[in-house]
Amino acid sequence: MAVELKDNPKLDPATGEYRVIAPGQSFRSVTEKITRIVLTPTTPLGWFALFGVAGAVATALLVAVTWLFLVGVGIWGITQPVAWGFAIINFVWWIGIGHAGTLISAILLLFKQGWRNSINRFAEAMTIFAVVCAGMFPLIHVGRPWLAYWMLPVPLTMNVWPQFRSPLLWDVFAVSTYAIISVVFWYIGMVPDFGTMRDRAESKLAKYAYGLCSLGWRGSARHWARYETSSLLLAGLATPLVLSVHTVISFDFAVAVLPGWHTTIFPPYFVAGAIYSGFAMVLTLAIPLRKFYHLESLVTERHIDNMGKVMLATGFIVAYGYAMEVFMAWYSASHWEAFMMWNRMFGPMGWAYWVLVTCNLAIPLTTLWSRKLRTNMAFMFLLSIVVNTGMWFERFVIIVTSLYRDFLPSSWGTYRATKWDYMTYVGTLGLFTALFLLFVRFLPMIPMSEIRTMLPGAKITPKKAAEAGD
Amino acid sequence: MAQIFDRSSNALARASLVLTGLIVIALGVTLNELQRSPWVTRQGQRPDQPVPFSHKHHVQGLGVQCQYCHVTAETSSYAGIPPTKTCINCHAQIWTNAQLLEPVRQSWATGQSLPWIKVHDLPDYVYFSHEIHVNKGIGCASCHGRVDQMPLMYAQNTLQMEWCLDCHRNPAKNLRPTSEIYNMAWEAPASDRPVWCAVGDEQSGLPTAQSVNCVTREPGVEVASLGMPASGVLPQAKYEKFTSQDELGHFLVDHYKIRTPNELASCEVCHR
Amino acid sequence: MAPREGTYGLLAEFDTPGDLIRAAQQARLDGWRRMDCYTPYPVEEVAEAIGFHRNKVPLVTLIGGLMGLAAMFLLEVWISVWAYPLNIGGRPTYSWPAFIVPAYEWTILFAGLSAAFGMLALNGLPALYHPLFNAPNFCDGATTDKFFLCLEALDPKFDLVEAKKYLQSFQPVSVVEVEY
Amino acid sequence: MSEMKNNLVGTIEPAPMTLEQVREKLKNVRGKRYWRSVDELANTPEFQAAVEKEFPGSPHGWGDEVSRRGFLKFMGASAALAGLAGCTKQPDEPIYPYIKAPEDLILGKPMYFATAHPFVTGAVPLLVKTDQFRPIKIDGNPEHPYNQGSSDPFTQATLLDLYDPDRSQHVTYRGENREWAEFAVEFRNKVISTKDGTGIYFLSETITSPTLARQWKAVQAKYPMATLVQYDPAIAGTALSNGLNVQYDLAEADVILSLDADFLSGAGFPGFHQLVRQYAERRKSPEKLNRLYAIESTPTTTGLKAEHRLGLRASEIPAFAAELAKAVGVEGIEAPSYVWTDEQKKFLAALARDLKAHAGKSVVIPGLYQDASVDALALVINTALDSIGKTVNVRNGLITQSSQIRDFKGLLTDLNAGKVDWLVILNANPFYNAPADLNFAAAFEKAKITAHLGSHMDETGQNAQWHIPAAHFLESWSDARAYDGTVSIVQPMIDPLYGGKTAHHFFQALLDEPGLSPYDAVRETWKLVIKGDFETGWRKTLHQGWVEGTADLSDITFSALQPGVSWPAPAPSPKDSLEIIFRPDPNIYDGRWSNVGWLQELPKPVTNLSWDNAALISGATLTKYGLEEDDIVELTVNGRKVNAPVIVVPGHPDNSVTVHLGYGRSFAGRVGSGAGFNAYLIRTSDAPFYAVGSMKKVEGKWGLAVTKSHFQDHRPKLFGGQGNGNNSLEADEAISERGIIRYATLDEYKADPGFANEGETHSTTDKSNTLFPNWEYKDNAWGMSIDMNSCVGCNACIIGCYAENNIPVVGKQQVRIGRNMQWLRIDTYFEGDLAAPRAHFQPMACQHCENAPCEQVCPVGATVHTPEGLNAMVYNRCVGTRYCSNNCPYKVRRFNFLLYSDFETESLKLMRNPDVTVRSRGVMEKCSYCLQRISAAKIEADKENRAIRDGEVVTACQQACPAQAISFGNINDKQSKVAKLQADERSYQVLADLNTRPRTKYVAAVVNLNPELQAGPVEHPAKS
Repeated sequence: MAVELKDNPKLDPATGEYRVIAPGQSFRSVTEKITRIVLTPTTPLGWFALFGVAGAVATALLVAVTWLFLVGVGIWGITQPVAWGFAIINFVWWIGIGHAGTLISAILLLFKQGWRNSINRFAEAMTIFAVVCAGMFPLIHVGRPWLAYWMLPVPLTMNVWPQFRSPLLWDVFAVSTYAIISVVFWYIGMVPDFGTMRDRAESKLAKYAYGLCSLGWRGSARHWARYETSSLLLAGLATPLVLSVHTVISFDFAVAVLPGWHTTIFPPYFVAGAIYSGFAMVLTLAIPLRKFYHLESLVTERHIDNMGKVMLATGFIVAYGYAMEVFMAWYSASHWEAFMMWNRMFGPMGWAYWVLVTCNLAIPLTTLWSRKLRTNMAFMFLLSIVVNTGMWFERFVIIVTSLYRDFLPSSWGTYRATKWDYMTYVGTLGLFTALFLLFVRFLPMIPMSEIRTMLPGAKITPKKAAEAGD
Repeated sequence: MAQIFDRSSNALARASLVLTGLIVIALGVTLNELQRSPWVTRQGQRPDQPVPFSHKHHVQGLGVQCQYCHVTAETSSYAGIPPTKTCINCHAQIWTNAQLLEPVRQSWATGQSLPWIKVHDLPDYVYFSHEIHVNKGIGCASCHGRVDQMPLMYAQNTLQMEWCLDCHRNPAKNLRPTSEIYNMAWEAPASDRPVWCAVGDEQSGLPTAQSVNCVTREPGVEVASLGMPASGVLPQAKYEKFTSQDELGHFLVDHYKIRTPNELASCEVCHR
Repeated sequence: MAPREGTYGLLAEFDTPGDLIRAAQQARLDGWRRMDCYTPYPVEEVAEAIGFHRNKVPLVTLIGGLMGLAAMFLLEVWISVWAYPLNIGGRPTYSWPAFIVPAYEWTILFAGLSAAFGMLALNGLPALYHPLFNAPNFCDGATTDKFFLCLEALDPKFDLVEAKKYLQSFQPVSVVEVEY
Repeated sequence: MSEMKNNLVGTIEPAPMTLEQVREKLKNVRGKRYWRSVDELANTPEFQAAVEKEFPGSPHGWGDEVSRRGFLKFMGASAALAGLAGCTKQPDEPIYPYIKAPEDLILGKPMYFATAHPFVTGAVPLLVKTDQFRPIKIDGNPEHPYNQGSSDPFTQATLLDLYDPDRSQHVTYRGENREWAEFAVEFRNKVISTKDGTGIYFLSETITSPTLARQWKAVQAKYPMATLVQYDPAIAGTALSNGLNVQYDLAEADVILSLDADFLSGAGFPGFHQLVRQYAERRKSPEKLNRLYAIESTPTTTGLKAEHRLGLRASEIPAFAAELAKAVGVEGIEAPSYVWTDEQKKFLAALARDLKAHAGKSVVIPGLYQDASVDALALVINTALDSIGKTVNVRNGLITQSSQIRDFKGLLTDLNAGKVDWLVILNANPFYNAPADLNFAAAFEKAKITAHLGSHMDETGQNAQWHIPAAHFLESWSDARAYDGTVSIVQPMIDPLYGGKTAHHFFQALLDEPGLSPYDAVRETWKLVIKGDFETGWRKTLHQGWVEGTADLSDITFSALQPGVSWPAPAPSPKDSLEIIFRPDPNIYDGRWSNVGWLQELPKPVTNLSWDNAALISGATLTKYGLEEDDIVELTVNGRKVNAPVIVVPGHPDNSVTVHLGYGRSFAGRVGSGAGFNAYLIRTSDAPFYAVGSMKKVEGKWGLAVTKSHFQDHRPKLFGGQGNGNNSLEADEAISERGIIRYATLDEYKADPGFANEGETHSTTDKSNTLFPNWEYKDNAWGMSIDMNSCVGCNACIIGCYAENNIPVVGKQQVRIGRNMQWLRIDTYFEGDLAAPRAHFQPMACQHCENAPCEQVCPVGATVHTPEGLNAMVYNRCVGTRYCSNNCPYKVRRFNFLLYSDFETESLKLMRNPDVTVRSRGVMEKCSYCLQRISAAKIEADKENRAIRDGEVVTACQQACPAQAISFGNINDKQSKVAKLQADERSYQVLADLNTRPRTKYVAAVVNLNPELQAGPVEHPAKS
């Protein structure tokens, strides 16, 4: 530590912590740095290359979904008794990922965690794109997707309405609300920056485009005041919302009678898991980004470090969840539970359980203690991938290994995914990446107005203020 | 350079916001109307039939009874489309060489069915039974309209689920004495058009028509019962007078043993 | 509204938020009311300096939230109890515990939308055209690193010459006249 | 569903085309136009091919079929989406009225006609439901004394056989279409020219029709040299085919011994319907329990139902029978010397004691597929036990006495000697199923002219010069004898779909009035028998379904029954030699039904194998040969080889392999061709039932479709297991842990009659201990009761359900991944050591839970409860989230993952039950308690303003069940049969502790063990 202090300018001598923003940044330099990425007329080749790949993969999704609509969900591996497969796994996984964005932008805002400012914009973007990917699945996984609108309370000539006792219907409302609020929050957050872009843009088109988006923002003090209240309120609303969304999704399982689903620990355990995987995904995105666009001064080791800490914490909550399931299997003295747990660990699909234990607990919860590793970019990047994998398998274990051996041994079966399952899943990854690339190309990926508040220039020396007082 | 947008843009911006809202609403309204429109339901449309058969002429003009052609209405779920023979019965004698009837004679000669187009066409997953409706006091006209006034056949009603439910949830408003089922001109009772009904002693196990008797003229010295042969008429004392569909409807619901709205609106009643 | 003519106000430019706040506070002490400050990021003290303390956004949000709650819960009850009561797995038609979740979601949805759009409406946005954008130095600075104080012509105390002098007294970077 | 409106015609030759090209074609069209052009496109062969390539189909029969119909699934989607665009706007639908309406036809109301299913082991009297004169449901004739309304899988499935789209449709000569008349004339003239019929040979299936027999006699009289050979691979060489007809009356039998007799598992055993009914009747109440012993060479439902079962290799059974005869005190019996294990000795002793103890009230039933000595020994034992005339009657044969194998060999000799001018094959398929050693194909070449009458252009039809399509029994007049001798008139329900002919036509063609129709011929026959005015009597006969006074077959005395005569039982084959046992398939019998999708897809009893046959072996044998399940082995019987997949069957004797006949067809049709392997290839005329052979592993896996997982229980004690891998994991769970199967021994039952519900808390849930008050069901409350003691797991109910509810066949590939659509399945659990298990059969369909978990989770309310407590599934509301299935503890819901229902094949449309929606793709379905039948009854009752009577509503499964194990009715009516049964203290609900409150209750079994043989600890009813 002491050693670091001497030779490491990145550390803040006052706290010994990494700095949130590297020294020597001014309002203008920050603004330049961020706007240049977007306003530069020349797009880096790397961007095109990556976008090409992502686009191609996204097309696979298009093909898979077209075929799905034409032939039916039978092209997937789902069967009796495992009637839910990849589609729902991916749905839960993506929604989970989305949560970190909202958490960073909303909850950390409420907790006045200044360091969040540099990462919350693209964390939110990530949320939205994740929700896009997630929201797709409930629609396409139904047997007759062209009738999915029956899940909305609209007056039809049938006089029949949705059935509000079904957790799936709760999902419809939770996820749609989540999507809408996230987009609004994201956009409102960008309005002042659109103003900046408008004023910095050279090309007429850009001026118009950003001008329209900025709604004519001019930074009036009164506007700022209302703006701040509104952001706080949105944050205050988004927080219970984000908690409720994964809670509701956990209800899909917790409300069912199935052993392995029917458990009260799901809500907290799902939410924690969501944040866990979400932060992992933020890292997956942030680490290459800061490198590629030379944003090390704005997205510093401090951010990576903190996110590592959050992951450590949520990781332990998840661990607690797993532990509780095992404990309850024994303590409840319910044969259903006991068998479910045995089957999960040692049944024909036990391997999946051990994959998730390795990826979610064994690796991260042992390594994340060390700050050296937490601030080692390469390691954290790999770790984030590992955790995302682990969290995907968590959902696989919950859904598949609970379903394939349930109450009546006579109806036990198995599950094998088809190429269409994989295409659909990988396809969403492509879609996500493509959307994200578009975002970094055309929108300010770091909230300038918020960064400014953290610059030394923003300090108002009390002395001067006092003078003004009299 | 300064200003990017012209003065008018503020007004424009606000206007466009309002407009968007309006468009969304308009869209909703349109769709809602569309799903009930004749374009979807075929309500009131007269498809081209092989023969321009006129119910008006046959029923009103010649007084042919419904059952003469639709034989199984009372005994089966399916009311029955008359075989060519039914046409020929008369048209072997009259209009024997009318051009209009050529297809009928063709059919009779060749043994090829007349390809009528269904006017009242329910989806295949809907199981409608004429017999139970007809036996429980729903008149032909209640669903098919004044067929006796239709030169060319068309659907009077939408036949959409909401329309069915409308009655299944409150049958009283459409019930009529079983004796009046085929009476196209039947109108709900009113103070100037009362109906008298009486209930027989033995009700259960008897077909509805025999357990309840209704007449449209004061039952007294000379009774004109439309329901049953005069012999079956019950003592005058037992008759109750009704002057509104509501009263009559509820009386009939009770004595025709119509199932409760809850039962009638249950899914399995029509879908299997 | 018919486009106004003439002077909108005087715009003074400062380099630091501190200077702006001092100026603003002073101006308010001196009885100026129709004025506004422009900063590239939220500076609470500025709003206070010009005496803007409370706003209606929270109220709007509350109303919105309550509307959402009521709307959804009533819809659910109407549908399940009145519109088409069905025996769903032996559960009572009025299964209120199940109805809570969608109602909860709509509370947040409506509240959130009110918070966002209420704020914009109260701010009178969108306002793509604004006289201030005529000021040559405004666009470059106001959204980047400059801090502005604007005395508006509508203020009864406003007199072009006086006001200009008055603003000069705060040693701003510049003072410019803004046309409508 | 709107897809139902779509018709596509014809199947076109596929030509290559990639999906890219398809997309290319569709590039510039959008919205409704897009879907329309998809339709058009879907008609093009290229497209079909493309879909076929993309679609995950199987390499086998129906799998290909499904993928061939892939483009139809496409259609499904497109049509549905087009429908969406127009808010389910319907296209114009035409109505085609009659020209002259038939008498007494009420459109929309079914009509019922009595007839009979002529079957080689005895006809099954039927009452057939027709809609507009289309047969749509086959059931037993409830009036008939023999089967009293019950039926069996074969009989039920003959309906699909009638509408099989692959039936041959033209008279052909060397492949060209001809007319029947041409053949008839040529045939007749030729025969006349022979004067005495020299060189005229008939090879026929077993003749069971008295009229046909009469006609043949007439032919013989006219042409003495004409020869008739009967050959039925399934019964050739059995006592049955030798004309011996011993009948058993189980109603009075306290102790029953089956010597390899599989009399409980299907119509393959003569008298099945009656035997099951009598057996099951005695199982209904513990007071009059009978006791069943089974000694069998391959596990069957009979053996698994038995109180005590002894698995012996087929060749050991005659010797064991001899030992038994000695043990019960028959003099002069010589048993071949053989080393019996202590267990076997113990069994023998106890068995003999028990039989003697119940002399006069016991039955010994010999197996159809055993050595002749077993039949004789059984008779001797029955005589010794003084059962003859009481529980055993020896009667005249059902069928003309002949030794089919001997006759068939004779035919081959004549063929090879070139004596055969005309070989006319009547409904037989020797090319496929003749004994392998006789080399029929070669001999066949030597016949000058060959003609084949058959329902399909099968292996024989391919080779015969003439092929004449055969009429289905529902298409033609005939008559047939039931097991008890009663003659039923086989009357047609429908005109021959493809102008089919019957054997009657052939024989009649040679007689004086060649034109005489089978109808007249049949009347001829019975003119003499029917008393009184013939027309009245005839009408009565047709109406009731049988000819009065034909029941009593005079008893005959079997001279050989004198005690003291010795019966040489052959010596068993060496213990370590491998025996191969041949049995007709429980589903498709000798192969005649291999193109019937229902039977192919039906999981076979005991093995739960569908779409294939396999080499059934014991676990020990599997290990001995170092095999794994689904491995392919080469079976060899003196030089002849066939490759077969292996599968382990609990309780199978070691060193013994069972193979089922009837598979490996090459010209069965779209369903049957290519399924399974042809066991006839190693079956020889001298050893038709079992032979010594060898087995060796060959490369590859077969890919069997088994509908039930079977794992061994290797769990350590800690996790509730036995540790040893001897038990079935499923059974250990179901019986000892989960209380899904509950039963007791007679003693336990006497000690604690309420054993089935001990510790049960929820079965009587009241308002006090549930969050939500229970819903009230005032008027009718439908419920079902299933007697686990009676159910013999014969599968009749499943096929009945298929026919009643328009259930689609999905194909092997889909079954393999667990997507079979049967609404009703029979769960089989093997309890205890898998080497000698006790099995439990549990019919499992929707339980119609009052607190249905499925309903609560459906987001669109597509599955709801009706006021009468049915768990209704509203197909047209279903969007297909499949959540209900996930949340169903019984996993009885079935999902249309693809467009399974065939909306294309015209002949199948004729078969559908018009009262049940044909489900389309993306829709959940399940047992509805035959809602359509309930509705019909309700309408009738409401018209008469009365309550529905008990027994007025009968579900399809209940109707088919030969054991009468299923009861259905209104549980609110305390007098109803079902209410009484549900009130029985042995009645329990499966998974009652979930408080789903199922409407279906099971009556726990009680087994009547022989105290001497209380082998192994018998599991006690489970704690829940």
